[in-house]
Amino acid sequence: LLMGYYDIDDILAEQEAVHCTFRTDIIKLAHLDPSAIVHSKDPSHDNRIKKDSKIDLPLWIAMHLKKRKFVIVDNPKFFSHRYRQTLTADPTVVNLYDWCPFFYQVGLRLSELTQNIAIAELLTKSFGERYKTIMDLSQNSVEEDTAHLTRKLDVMERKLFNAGLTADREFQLWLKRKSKQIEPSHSVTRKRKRSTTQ
Amino acid sequence: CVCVCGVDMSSDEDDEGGDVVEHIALLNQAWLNEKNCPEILPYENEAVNNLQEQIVQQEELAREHARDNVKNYFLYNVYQMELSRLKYLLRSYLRVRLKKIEKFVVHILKSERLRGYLGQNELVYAEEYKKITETHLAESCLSRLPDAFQKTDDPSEGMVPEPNLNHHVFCYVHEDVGTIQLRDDPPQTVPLSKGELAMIRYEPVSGLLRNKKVSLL
Amino acid sequence: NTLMEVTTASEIEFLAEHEHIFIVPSFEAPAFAFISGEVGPFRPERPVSVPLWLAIMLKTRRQCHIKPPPWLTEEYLKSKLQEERDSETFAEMPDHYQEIAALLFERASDDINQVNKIRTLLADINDLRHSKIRKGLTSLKDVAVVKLNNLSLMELNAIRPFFVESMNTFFKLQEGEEAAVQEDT
Amino acid sequence: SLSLSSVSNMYGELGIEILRDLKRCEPPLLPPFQDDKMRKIIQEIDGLYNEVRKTFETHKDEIATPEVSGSLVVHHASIQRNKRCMLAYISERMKRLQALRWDAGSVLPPNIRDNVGAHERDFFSDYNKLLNKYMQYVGLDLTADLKPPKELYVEVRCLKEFGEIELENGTVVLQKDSQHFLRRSDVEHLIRQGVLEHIV
Repeated sequence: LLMGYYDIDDILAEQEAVHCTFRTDIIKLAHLDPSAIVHSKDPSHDNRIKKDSKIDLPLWIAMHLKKRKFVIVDNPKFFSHRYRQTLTADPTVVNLYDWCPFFYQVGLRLSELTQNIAIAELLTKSFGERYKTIMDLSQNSVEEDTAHLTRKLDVMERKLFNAGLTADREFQLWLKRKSKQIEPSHSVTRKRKRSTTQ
Repeated sequence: CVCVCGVDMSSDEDDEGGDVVEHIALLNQAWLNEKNCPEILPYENEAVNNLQEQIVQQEELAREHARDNVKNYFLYNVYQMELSRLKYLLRSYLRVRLKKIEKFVVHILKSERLRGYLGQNELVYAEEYKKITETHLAESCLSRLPDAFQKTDDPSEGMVPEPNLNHHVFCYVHEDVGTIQLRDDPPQTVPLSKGELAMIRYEPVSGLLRNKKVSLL
Repeated sequence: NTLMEVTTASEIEFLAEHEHIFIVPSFEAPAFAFISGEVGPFRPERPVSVPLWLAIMLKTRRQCHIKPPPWLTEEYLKSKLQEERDSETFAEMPDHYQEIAALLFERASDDINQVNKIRTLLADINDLRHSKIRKGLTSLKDVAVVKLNNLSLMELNAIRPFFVESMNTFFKLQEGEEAAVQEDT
Repeated sequence: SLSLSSVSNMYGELGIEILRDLKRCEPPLLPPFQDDKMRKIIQEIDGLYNEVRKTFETHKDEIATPEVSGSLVVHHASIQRNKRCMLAYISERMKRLQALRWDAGSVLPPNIRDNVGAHERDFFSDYNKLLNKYMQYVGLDLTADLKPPKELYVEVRCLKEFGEIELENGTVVLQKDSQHFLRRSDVEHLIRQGVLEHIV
């Protein structure tokens, strides 16, 4: 799965922590383990992390270690059986952002990494229901503050919502024959706004 | 029929403008295609050049009208209006392409085929743009890294931005094209006939677009 | 990934303004030699076909009346409304019908018979078509191609970003499912 | 050289910090360039790189073992991660600088000028030159006419004292709150700069 090398959200998504169990000792990784400061007094001085250590690691490190089978990756709790059941039962009610702001991106990486088809299917199923709600929200909130509507959406869903909302607002503006106005540039309006509030 | 250009093609076959009328229709279509296509499309060199020449001539003509007398100032405005519309079309077309060139500059420049899609000015722009962005990346970061980590074009790391050919597009079918292959494994096909409008993944229709059998809306 | 430049409603209106429409001028003038073709000559009370942008320009200066296109009538739109009701698919509408109607309502409403009835009819047609669009949008999962025959450029544009991004996401998630069973474990 | 126990427990965290900082500020605005943190990230990379080299030297015969190769993998990935964060940071800022050129013209707005790094100023100037050269070649100001033209003349209200402007048919004095009916192509850039307001 190709991801955007320069995509900030993709980078942030890979910062999400997953639970790893080391299948081997690895030298010079004690810094990853908050409880390992004790080990650093180890006479061997190689700051090793011990086999069977259980540590939360960001996805970008876990991916590299898992590919070489140096760790076992446990699914985060939002992909546990119980959470999956909750989401399947009522997909539109769940606050995915609270579960994980990058729910889909993390899910995609994890399902590939751990060859877990159940997670991949869950993502399709969840999105298959939720996007309809997002569509309704994005077409019914002209001139409204939308923050409370997007509360339950993960980052990817929020982007989708905003895309729909922007297009709908633009169309409504056109219907009202207001879209022909030449507008000041964004940098100018932002500056003005700020100086009036200061 | 979904007609986007709306230029009356039936009239005026007699004067030298006949050519440019077709070119305007072509540019309207090319503009929409370019706006909605994830990758860069071949540059409509002849149409752009022709239209630009006509604009220069027409501007001269319009100025003459303005000089003539006051009554003709209205005529001057009418001609100016058409001119500003055509200039908008040109500007917007060139603008969309420039943005796309900037976004995929490395990807475009390393492919002979894609380089060939650029106009002469665009190619010069792309080369120069690549140079200034690489200089900037080098000066603000890369040149201060260990030698082995100074590369910016490692395809295995996904460092070269490429167009997403899996992007979905709205595709209008100009002539029957039979059944097209959406994927090989498992095989999946869809028939597309004249006059249909389909939202579809870009990659399977990219060839049809270049052959002008379909256009993007 | 949504960095593609979006097409705006004003841009689609711009395309619609190329369309030709009949006007009845109140002035006399030789033909205009436009780059995009000759228009005119103009004689008082003699209908002549001009691009919509010119028609609006002349109308604003009170130099012509605009003849509404044959489809902008109560009779035609009533039959279209019925057609729209009777079918699951979209009825075929004239190119750029929304944009042309919007421009004429705004700038030449005195040239349109029964303008309020016509407005209402068009609004009803639009509502009906819009609800069909929304219905169509609720079953994107597992679909590779969505046919939207007879949908207008303006109509599709209003739903484009949402629609396209959703389809892109479904495709990505489907790829994800395949990637999750690819390797031998 | 870098002492492992002195760093926070994870590499690549500064990279995330600068990206979050950038994300908090909506485009096309720019937060101050994080010179200091960039320098620290580069130091972190140097430290990691030294560590990799040391591992190669002191564990020459055990490179293939999980104990050592696992370590090399993580250190190498950490360098790449830091590099990716920095490049994403610079690229996003580059994108915003370009957008500013199209949006606000060839002079950086004062509220942004101070937030731009030295190299970024050079880049903005290079980009400005390049775009001007291209527009000269094609004979069109591409930053004009961002919306389709609707009419040749527009009604505008002046939002601030601006003074005289020279137009084809003479000079116009732009005083605060004065209203004018002017050629669209003459005033579009003034509307975009916030000097005039387009009245519809």
